Parts: sequence; structure tokens; C-alpha cells
Amino acid sequence: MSADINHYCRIIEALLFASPESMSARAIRKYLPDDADDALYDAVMAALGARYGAESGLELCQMDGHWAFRTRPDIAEHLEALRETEKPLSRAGLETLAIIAYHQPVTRAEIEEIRGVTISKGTLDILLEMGWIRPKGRKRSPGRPVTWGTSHEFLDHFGLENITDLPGLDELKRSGLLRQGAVISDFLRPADADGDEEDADGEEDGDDHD
Amino acid sequence: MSADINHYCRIIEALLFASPESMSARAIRKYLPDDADDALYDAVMAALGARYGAESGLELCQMDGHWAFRTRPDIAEHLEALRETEKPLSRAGLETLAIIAYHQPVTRAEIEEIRGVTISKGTLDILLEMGWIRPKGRKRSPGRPVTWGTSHEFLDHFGLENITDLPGLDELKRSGLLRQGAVISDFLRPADADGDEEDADGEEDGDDHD
Amino acid sequence: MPPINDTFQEDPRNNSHQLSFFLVLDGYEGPIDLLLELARDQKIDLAEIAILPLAEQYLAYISRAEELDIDIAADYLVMAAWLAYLKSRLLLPEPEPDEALETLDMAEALKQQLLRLEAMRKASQDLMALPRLGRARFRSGTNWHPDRQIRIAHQASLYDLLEAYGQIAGRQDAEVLTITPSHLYSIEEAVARLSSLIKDNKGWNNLLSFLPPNLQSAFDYRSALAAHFSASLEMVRDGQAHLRQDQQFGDIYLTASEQKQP
Repeated sequence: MSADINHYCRIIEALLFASPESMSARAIRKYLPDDADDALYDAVMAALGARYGAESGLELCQMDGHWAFRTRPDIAEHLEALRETEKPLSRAGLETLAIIAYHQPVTRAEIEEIRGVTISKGTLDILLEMGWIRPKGRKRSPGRPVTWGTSHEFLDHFGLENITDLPGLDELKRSGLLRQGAVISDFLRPADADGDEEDADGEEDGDDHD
Repeated sequence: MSADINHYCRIIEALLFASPESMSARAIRKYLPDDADDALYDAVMAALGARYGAESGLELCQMDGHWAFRTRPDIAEHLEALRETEKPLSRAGLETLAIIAYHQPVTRAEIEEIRGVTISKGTLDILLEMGWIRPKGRKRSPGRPVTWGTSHEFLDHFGLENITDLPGLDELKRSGLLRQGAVISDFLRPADADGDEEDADGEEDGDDHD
Repeated sequence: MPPINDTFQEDPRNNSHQLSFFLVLDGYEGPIDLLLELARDQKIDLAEIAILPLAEQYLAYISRAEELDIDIAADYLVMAAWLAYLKSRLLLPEPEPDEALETLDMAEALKQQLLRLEAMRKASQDLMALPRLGRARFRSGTNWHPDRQIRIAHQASLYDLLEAYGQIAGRQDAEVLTITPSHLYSIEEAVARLSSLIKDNKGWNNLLSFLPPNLQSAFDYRSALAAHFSASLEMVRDGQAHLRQDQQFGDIYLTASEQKQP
């Protein structure tokens, strides 16, 4: 390892070691020289990852371009004393989260379509407050409803490197259950079959600038 | 290193990493087998100390019989310049930022009108310092006041790809984030907002933010 | 109206039955969830579910609830109507091949919807079984850079931002709804005011002299003047007062009606 790489590796190690929250690549690169190229950044992060291999109790996790040290799951049973008490999500919250994760980007109306019930107030609110979901853009359909997807905090919480690592994703894709198929309501109200019943709220903040 | 020592080494490593406080020898030994002798304890701590040698950015320190990881002094100077403490954004800051995000380009007077209170000088300064807002141009009205908008850093920080991803009022309401009852059809959109003719997003006014 | 505990005395068993039934229905997250539960009773593998018996089970469930006079949420009833329609189409031979196909599509859509929700339910369990942060993986316990603070980084999450905007919007809404201060002087107020004033002020008096003091703005003044003028006309009509104007656009004088004109 070159002296340079080792030098920055130590700095980034100390930084991430002390930081409870994950750090974005952008924030990490502030600690590299201003003229550093991608190669240095990549080499530093690779060296750091190698330092925390399976022989360590920690691993260097990357979640959608954000980095953090986390303890390795295989020793979780020995660390039970550290467990945080958590307020369990309601069933509606859990299902909504799963639908957003597996179907993203997905509109509220589509979530309601899959669950067959309207989302009560507070369900998206809680997921948003946990920092697990974020708006992903707007759908090109009447009313231009907001679509939702998961955040890097979601990946961090569930120990996923990438959204494609969701359990069972490939199988679900193969079975066609993630495709927007025919739903009962198509046969209920043929008039507004696409199910997007959002009010036209796209206008009030729709200034396109930049 | 024996498998046993390595096993406990990993657990103690994770433990010291995740503990907010330094740990006493007695607390650490609770994670070793009940019948463990001093030799095992000594061997585990020695192995852990060796793992965090000079090539690491951290060292294992013992102070008054308490153990903790610390940043190595020789890299402290590199971290120092960027030391940050985090502090939640004030209510006024949050509200001002939210109004700028939703109503941009918007003048200071318009922000005050929406919030119903004057903005202290520090509020915009903090948002500027965080790099979340930037001057967008000048309004064609008496005094040609500067208008404000959000920056790329804003999108980065809040995990948005586009400013139009922000959910509209209707969406906020359904998410339970807008807690009052009735629908506001056209929330405080200044009557002339659509007609505002901004000067081109010029550089020349970038220094003038008050 | 019969005494409330009549039903209780007549048939306490029925009542408790209703309660438990209601709770059962209440425990479902909507009609699809109920269908899923019924389908599970029928088959382990949902892909092989028979739609017709499932529809019949659901309809029986809902009609039992209706017999018991239980409030059934609208979505359950909409689903019941849909299933009744599907059932009739499944039972009767379709005259047109196109319509027969549509019936199959409907049954397939129902099956797909059940499978889709079932898949998401399983996915949510799979998610929760992952090595989650704070449960099976832990973050750094410390932020130990001590002492001197070189720079304060302000922190805010997207949630904070949206919540703040929601608050502003909500606050604005509250103002619109609750604060509707009216400075308008009503005619009723002016009548009441004038009636008492003209009793104490004998003879002809300029209408303007009866206007309330401390009228702040021109708007308040105009409003008070208009109200008092209208009030004076009303009082004349009711025989309480007389009005006099000596010339066009001249001052208007008012006196109580028992005062005879000179």
C-alpha cells in the first residue's frame, strides 16, 4: 500500500469509526486532497474495507454511496446488551414499507391499490420520520402524483448494500408480482382505471428552476 | 492467534466500538466465559491492541483500568480542521428553508409575509453557510429585492433528485404532516407569483443577500 | 325509543356474538386482507386457489355481518358487490367469447391481487428478519471529537423540513379559519345605539354627531356612517324617529318621534 493511501486510510478510518451516522462519499472526499482523483478515493476505501475483514468484529458498509462501520451480524448474539428497544411498526406500516421498497418508485394510489385499503394518515408520516422513505419524483400521470422510494438510511438499517439486495427480489420479479398488473379496481371503475386519484397538487410547487 | 482469542477479540472490538463510554476490565470480562482466567483476558486485550497498531488511525487505550478506542494523536491535526458539532436547525431556520424550497424564487419580504414574523439576519446567514440556499436573481419590483432558492447541496443533503420531488400540500396532508383540518386550495401563493419575472440567474448579484 | 338494555336482556348471547364478530372484521386490514385469510383456509398454495368458493365464502361472511346489523365499512361492501357480480358471471355461461374472456380476466385479477399482497406481507417479514441496525448490527457509540468546536454544522432531515412546511401551512389554515375580525358596523348595532342616544339628546341633532367616537380608519368611519344612516331610515319606518335634510347633500338631522316638528 502506498504511503499516501495508508495516510488517508487512517484518517478516514478514524473519522468513520467515530461517526454514528453514515458519511456520504462527498463528505469523505473533503478529507482527501482537493485535486484527488477517483482512483485515490477508490483505493483508500478498498484498503479500509480490506482492513476490516471477517477477522474483525466490524465491517465497512457501503449503502448507496454512504459509508459507515457497523458491527458484524454474526456476533449479534453476543452483543444483546446493546440492543435498542424499538417501537414496532404497525402491520400497515410494515406492509407499506415493503411495498415501497419492492415497488419503488411507487405512488400512494399504487400502494393503496396493492393493499386494497386507503393508507391512514400517519403511516407514511412515520416511515418518513424514521428516515426510511423519501420522495423519488413525480409520476407522469394525471395530477403528477409524488412517488416514493427508500433512502440510504433504509439500506443502513436493514444491512443492505443496494436496493437490489432485497430478500427474494429476483424471485418476485420472475413471478411477475412486482409488475403493475390488472387489479380488481380496473373492473370496478373503468373510468379512472389508472387509479391515480391524486389532486392536482403538482402545480403549487411545480416551479421548474435550475 | 487461537480461534478462541480471535473470537473474543472480535466481540470486545465490537463492544468497545459501540459503547458510548469507556469500559472497565470488569465489564469487559463479563463477555468472556465465566471460568476465563486472567491469561485469556490478557491475551484478548493484547491481540486487540495489536490489531490497532500504528498502521491504524485508532489505538486501544487504557485509562485507569478503563478501555476505549481513541484517534491516534498524529492524525488528530487532520481531523481537527474539520471538526464539527452538529446542532439541529432552529425552528425559524427550518421554516424559512421550507418556504424557500416550496416558494422559490422568493424574496425575504415574501418569506416574512408567509411566516408572519420577520426573519432575523442570522437565519438566512446560517442557511447560506450550510450551502442550502443561494440567491437566484432579483425581482422586478420596487427596490429589486434579491430572490432566494435552494442549491444543489440542498438536494444532496435532503436526498432529493429534483426540487419538484417535494410532496405537495395535499400529499403532506394525507401523510399527516399538515395537521390542520381543512384543505387549503392555494396556500399563500402570492397572487403575482406566476407573473414574477426574474432576471436571469445572474452571477452579479451573488454577493448581495440582505 | 326502547330502553337501551332491552336487547341485552333479550339476547345477551347474540350481543356478545356481535361484539366478537365485529372485532373479527375490525381486525382485518381491508377486504383483500379478509379474502387472503379466507383463501388461506382453503389452500396453502394461493396460486391454486378456487375463485368461486372464495367469493361465496366472502359473501356469506358479509351477509352474516349484515344480518347482525353490524356497520360494515364501505370498501367491504364494494368488494362484496364486485364478488357477487363475478360470481354471477362465473356461474352463467357467457354468450359472447369476449365476455367469457373478461370474466377470466376478472378472476385472474383477483388472484393476482391476493398473491401480490401475500408476497408483500412475506417481504415485510423477510425485511424485519434482516440483521437490522440497533438489533443485530450496531453503530459507533461515540462521537468523541471533544472540546473545541471549530464549526457548527446544522442538522435537519427531510422529515423536519416537510414537517415544518406542514406546520406553516397548517398555521395559515388556522388563521384563515378562526381569525375573521369584522370591523363592519351592523345595522342592528346602530339601531340599538341610536335608539338610546336620541332619548337622551332632545331636539334635532346631526346624524354625524351620533357616530361612535374613536373610529380609527376611513373604512371604519364609512362603515359606521352607512350603518347609522340605514338604522335611522329603519327607525323612521318603525315610527321611532324623524329625519330632516334641509338641502341636497346637506346634513341630516335626527330626532325622536315624540318630539313634534316645529
